[in-house]
Amino acid sequence: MKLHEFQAKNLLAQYGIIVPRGTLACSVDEAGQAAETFGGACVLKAQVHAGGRGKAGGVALAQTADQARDIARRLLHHRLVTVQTEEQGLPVNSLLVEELVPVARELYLSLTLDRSAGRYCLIASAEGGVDIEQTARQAPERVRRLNIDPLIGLRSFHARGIARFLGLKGQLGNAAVDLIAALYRCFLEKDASLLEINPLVVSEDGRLLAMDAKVSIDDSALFRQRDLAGWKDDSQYDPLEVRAARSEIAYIKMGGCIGCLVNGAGLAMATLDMLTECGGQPANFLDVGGSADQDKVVEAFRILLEDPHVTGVLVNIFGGIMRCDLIAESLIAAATATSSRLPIVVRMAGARRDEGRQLLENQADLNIIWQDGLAAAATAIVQQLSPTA
Amino acid sequence: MKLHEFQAKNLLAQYGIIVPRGTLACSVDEAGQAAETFGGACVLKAQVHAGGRGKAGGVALAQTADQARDIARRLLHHRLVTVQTEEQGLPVNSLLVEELVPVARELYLSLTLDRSAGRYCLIASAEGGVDIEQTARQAPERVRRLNIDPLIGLRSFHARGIARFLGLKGQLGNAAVDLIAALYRCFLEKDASLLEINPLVVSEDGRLLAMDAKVSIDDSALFRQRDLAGWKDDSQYDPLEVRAARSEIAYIKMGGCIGCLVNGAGLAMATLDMLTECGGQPANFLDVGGSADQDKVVEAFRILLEDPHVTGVLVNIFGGIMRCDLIAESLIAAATATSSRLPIVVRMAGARRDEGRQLLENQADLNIIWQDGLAAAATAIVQQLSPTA
Amino acid sequence: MAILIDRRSRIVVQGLTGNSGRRHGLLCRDYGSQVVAGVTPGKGGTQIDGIPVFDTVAEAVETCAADVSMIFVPPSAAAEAILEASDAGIRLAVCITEGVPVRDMVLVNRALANNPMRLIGPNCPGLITPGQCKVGILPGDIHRPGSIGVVSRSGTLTYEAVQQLTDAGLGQSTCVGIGGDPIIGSSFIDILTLFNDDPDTHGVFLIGEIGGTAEEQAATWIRRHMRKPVAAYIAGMTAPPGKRMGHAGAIVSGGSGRAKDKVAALRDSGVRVAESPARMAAAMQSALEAAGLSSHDS
Amino acid sequence: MAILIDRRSRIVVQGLTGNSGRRHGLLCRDYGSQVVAGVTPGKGGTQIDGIPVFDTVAEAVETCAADVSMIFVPPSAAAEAILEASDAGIRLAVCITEGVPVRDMVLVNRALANNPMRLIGPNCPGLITPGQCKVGILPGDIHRPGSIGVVSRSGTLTYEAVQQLTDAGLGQSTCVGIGGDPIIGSSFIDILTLFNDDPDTHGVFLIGEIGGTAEEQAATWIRRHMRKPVAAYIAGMTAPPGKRMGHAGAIVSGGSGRAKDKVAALRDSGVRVAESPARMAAAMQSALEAAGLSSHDS
Repeated sequence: MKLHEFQAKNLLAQYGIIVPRGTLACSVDEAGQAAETFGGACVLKAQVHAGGRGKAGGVALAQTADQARDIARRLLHHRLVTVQTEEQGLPVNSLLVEELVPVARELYLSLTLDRSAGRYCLIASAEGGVDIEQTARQAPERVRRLNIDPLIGLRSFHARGIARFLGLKGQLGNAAVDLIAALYRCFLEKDASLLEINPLVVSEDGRLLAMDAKVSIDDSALFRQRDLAGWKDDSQYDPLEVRAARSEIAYIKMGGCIGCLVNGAGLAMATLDMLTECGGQPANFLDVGGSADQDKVVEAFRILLEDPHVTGVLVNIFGGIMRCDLIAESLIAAATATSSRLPIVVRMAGARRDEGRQLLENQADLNIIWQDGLAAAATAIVQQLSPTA
Repeated sequence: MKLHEFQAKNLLAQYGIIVPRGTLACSVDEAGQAAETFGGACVLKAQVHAGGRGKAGGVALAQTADQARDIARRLLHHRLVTVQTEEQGLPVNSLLVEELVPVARELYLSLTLDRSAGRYCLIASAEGGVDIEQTARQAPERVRRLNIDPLIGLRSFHARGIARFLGLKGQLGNAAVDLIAALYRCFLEKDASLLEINPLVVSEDGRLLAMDAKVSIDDSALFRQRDLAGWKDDSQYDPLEVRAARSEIAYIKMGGCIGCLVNGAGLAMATLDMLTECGGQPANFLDVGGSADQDKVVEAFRILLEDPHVTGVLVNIFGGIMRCDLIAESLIAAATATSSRLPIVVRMAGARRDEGRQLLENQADLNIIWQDGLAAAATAIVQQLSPTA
Repeated sequence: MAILIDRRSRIVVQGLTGNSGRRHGLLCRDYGSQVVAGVTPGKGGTQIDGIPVFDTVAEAVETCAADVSMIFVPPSAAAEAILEASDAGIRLAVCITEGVPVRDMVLVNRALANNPMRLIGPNCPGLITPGQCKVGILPGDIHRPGSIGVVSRSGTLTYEAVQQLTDAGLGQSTCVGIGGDPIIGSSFIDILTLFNDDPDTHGVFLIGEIGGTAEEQAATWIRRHMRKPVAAYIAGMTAPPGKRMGHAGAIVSGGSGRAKDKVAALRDSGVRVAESPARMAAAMQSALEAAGLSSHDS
Repeated sequence: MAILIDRRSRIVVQGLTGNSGRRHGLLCRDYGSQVVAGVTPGKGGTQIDGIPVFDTVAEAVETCAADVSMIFVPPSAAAEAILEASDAGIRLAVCITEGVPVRDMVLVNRALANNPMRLIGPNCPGLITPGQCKVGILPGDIHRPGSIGVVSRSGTLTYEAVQQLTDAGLGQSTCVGIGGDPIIGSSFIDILTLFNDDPDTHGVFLIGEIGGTAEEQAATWIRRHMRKPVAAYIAGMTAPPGKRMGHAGAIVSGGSGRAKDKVAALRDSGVRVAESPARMAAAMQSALEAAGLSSHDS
């Protein structure tokens, strides 16, 4: 789960990390008022769940409150398209209005998981404000990675080594040691999966500030991070993804016209691959999960059909925990309930496949086409939808 | 550093462990008033730093407030001698007056260090209220020891295993799991070196209570346990030991007549052994430590002479960090300052031994006898003090 | 022979009294596995369809000589369940639970270093030695005893592969679902090592997916150490970057974890990689033939 | 040869800028040790009498190729200093600091399991290979190169023993003060193992004291493994039970840790135990003679 920049900075500030003074503005008036508290000179930052805001015009400087209002008028309640968003962009519902901090140096600092090592990992670079992966590719010696032993934790000596690598000495070095300790404490206590400060800046007046901050929380830990779970901003997600998540259905919109309903994440990915190979364009990734009951399958089907681009459906079920006959019943219920007349190619294998097939073939009034193999099913739905069909 | 029972119980109660209701009484009146709050029926427990209070009469039951007053009169401001105290006993400055709790079962639970394993260790037994070491000798299968991996900590599953070993099931089992978790948290957070509940009782009304509690805090950790450090009760220590501790001198009164002043704990023990082998009786163990300056040596010498039993002094110094000439100067200053005319046998070796000897031999007016070897020095002081000398 | 489990394995189910634990505990027993005990704190002394339930794993080990644990507990209790299994002397723990917090697994991962217990999962379908023993939620009836080892990060996609193998006459020695989480107990390499040393495994089918670099590491290991033919399929060629595809670990991020890189690494190591999920068995047959082995069980 | 340190050892002093660190750092250098660096957070870039000071041990290792650390930091910082040394790739850390909290050492002890760094101490005088290298606070001038290994929980009592050995013509290969705390990095057995394998050590003198069971464990090990004569002295025959005799670890409690039990265990293992601290060298000579070895250096 991603946090907005203003949420991330609130969190960091709770741990004693210095962030620029700022106010959240949800209207042009609020933006203007916030700018006035800084004497007019401020930066306005669109709060969306995507990077690349700067180049996309989502971060803008104002010298006066009126300029701030103009910028707010341009950004608020519009959608911002950046290199990291889908083409329709993300809605800008609020702006973070911050004081201007004259910057002497820009650095990079983050904590995340090193999957290979099975440990958390601190990443630091004296090249801040740019993409860390790019720095790692172009100048790997400028990036320091430090894996953290959970027995020992991230200690002052580690932090001192990092401060030195960043060229921070004396008071700034001490500030960096404190900041790194706070960052690690925050990371652990909040079950973060990413905590990135980019850029971490040395201001001209010699302070160390988190100028931008990106925080993601481990979805699996939200049950014990209820406060943070409440910070989720559904406006930043596709409404169908939000709806699916409520039913614990993994759904991702893909842009094509073939709706997919699969059980299992791996099989669902493989189904998309298969469809693409056959010349089809999947409308979505959809994994109903391993223990889907009828309600869940019906809801999955409804979600899939809510996508206006969907002109046909491919169902691929491998019955293991799930029984094919029950899935078939659910599909019939869903197709009936939605009055869908779209072609539905169904491929099922595993537990009670034959019973499932029987049930489906009894439904002559629904446009259900049975196929035995994965390739045949993918081919069938593509053919159904092709202009020459 | 030992805590009194009432302090230990306060601490446990802070962690949610149930203890009998009780009040500390420092006077006969307070004891009577406390008894009245329990309707007269209560137990009065002398607060001294020693076990074996029960058999020594330091724990007594009262049925009425008047009886409580009588008991308080007998105990308060007297010294209590138990099997664990020196023969002069310890002063009883306060009584813990507690409600009577009808007991169904008595158990044993403690946390301490397993030196061999280098880990903390939980010890449990269904035989409570008796000496655990005796149980361990006589019926080792009735004692369970559990070493704790600091990475993993003491977990619920450990606690459940212990509860089962103690025969605590259902609600009592759950209470035991909670209590063990609280005990471990307390142990770690307070830098305890011993945390013993003996007996841990199941009351007739089905509660799990710490009926008696013994807590020691790691002396080396008192710098970060300042609150607890303030709980130290100097009245329970020999005044000379208290005074020595203030100067970071390790001093233990032994009862004999030969005062000993040594640098280094091992050498000091060896000196006592040597003296005893030669028929002498050491008055004390005294280690001035490795970096003793003149003030410290003078203070050590004064402390040693404060013991009225001391009729002669053995000084054994191996100069390593310490220089013998400086020690000699300190000794001369100390002997002069205290106007001591007691015989002082000095043995020195190591750094600047000859210079030290020279200094001492120049002090004809002090009763200082130089000896070269450890055996010779011990023999010399014993001879000086023997009736036939 | 087989790896990890066989008909002698004695299974304790942590969480046997829960819905899934009960259901799959009994299904495993129906398959022929020796399900000797269950563990649910507070339910000790009860039983589930004749299987005794204990309060702690230690009791199940003492009383029933359990050596394998199948874990079906809520995500918040999974890490402790794994540590308990290890503490009780369990040899192999299989954690089916999905949604275990990463922080908990970082600790478990550290605790299991230099520890004799092997962990499979979490967020995995478990494993099966066809005809002998099943520990997990895999459908038993699609499997046939044979000589192909299967190792996979996925669930139903593995069943798809197994069905294809079985249909092609290729039985399985053991099939292991290692799990779809970012931190798992046993890696591809751990399981490949076991298959490499198992005389009854003649070839291995590996099912990977986007996210992480476990497949690339496996490829390196295969090049250096693997003495048996390996075929593979990697799911997620068409997955968009930055999206978590169902599994917690299935995400392409920052140019890392892409399917095409995994495919390339495996091919560089001589692994036959199926182009399509419909051709997994074919890839396995091709790998066996290239190694001069029969492409179906004798 | 010798154990642990020799003239090639390159020493970094953690806490070089403190009073004790400075004093003993320079004394070690005067003795001939290569004291190549100091570490004090915040003092990086300065120097002490020509010895460069760094902010971290890692820098001292990188810049000066330090491989041994001598730790003179306050008790509250000792555990972290030890962990830092380990993290920086130091081979041998010698922690002189007295008064390290036990809880900190429980963690350090766990962290150093399966870790290549060896720790001596804390609360120890350090070690010396006479004529080559001294790391610690031992007085150099009483030592003579030779073939007796010395291992001790004590400080000045060790000097007493060494003086006797030197006076008796018995030089020392290496003398190691392992420290007087309840939890220490290297045990008697660790050091005895090294002496056992060191061709230049012909016999070992062991100095124990009351508290714990390290001497009893050493006795068992000696009986099973030691190929060289061992003599010993145990301090505290007359120590009263329940009293902490100066060292944090020197306490007889609950019938455990008594000197007489330690003496008996060592004697049962064939160790010559000196009756009196005045006869430590004599016991060593007797042990050497019983083993058919010369009772003084050639």
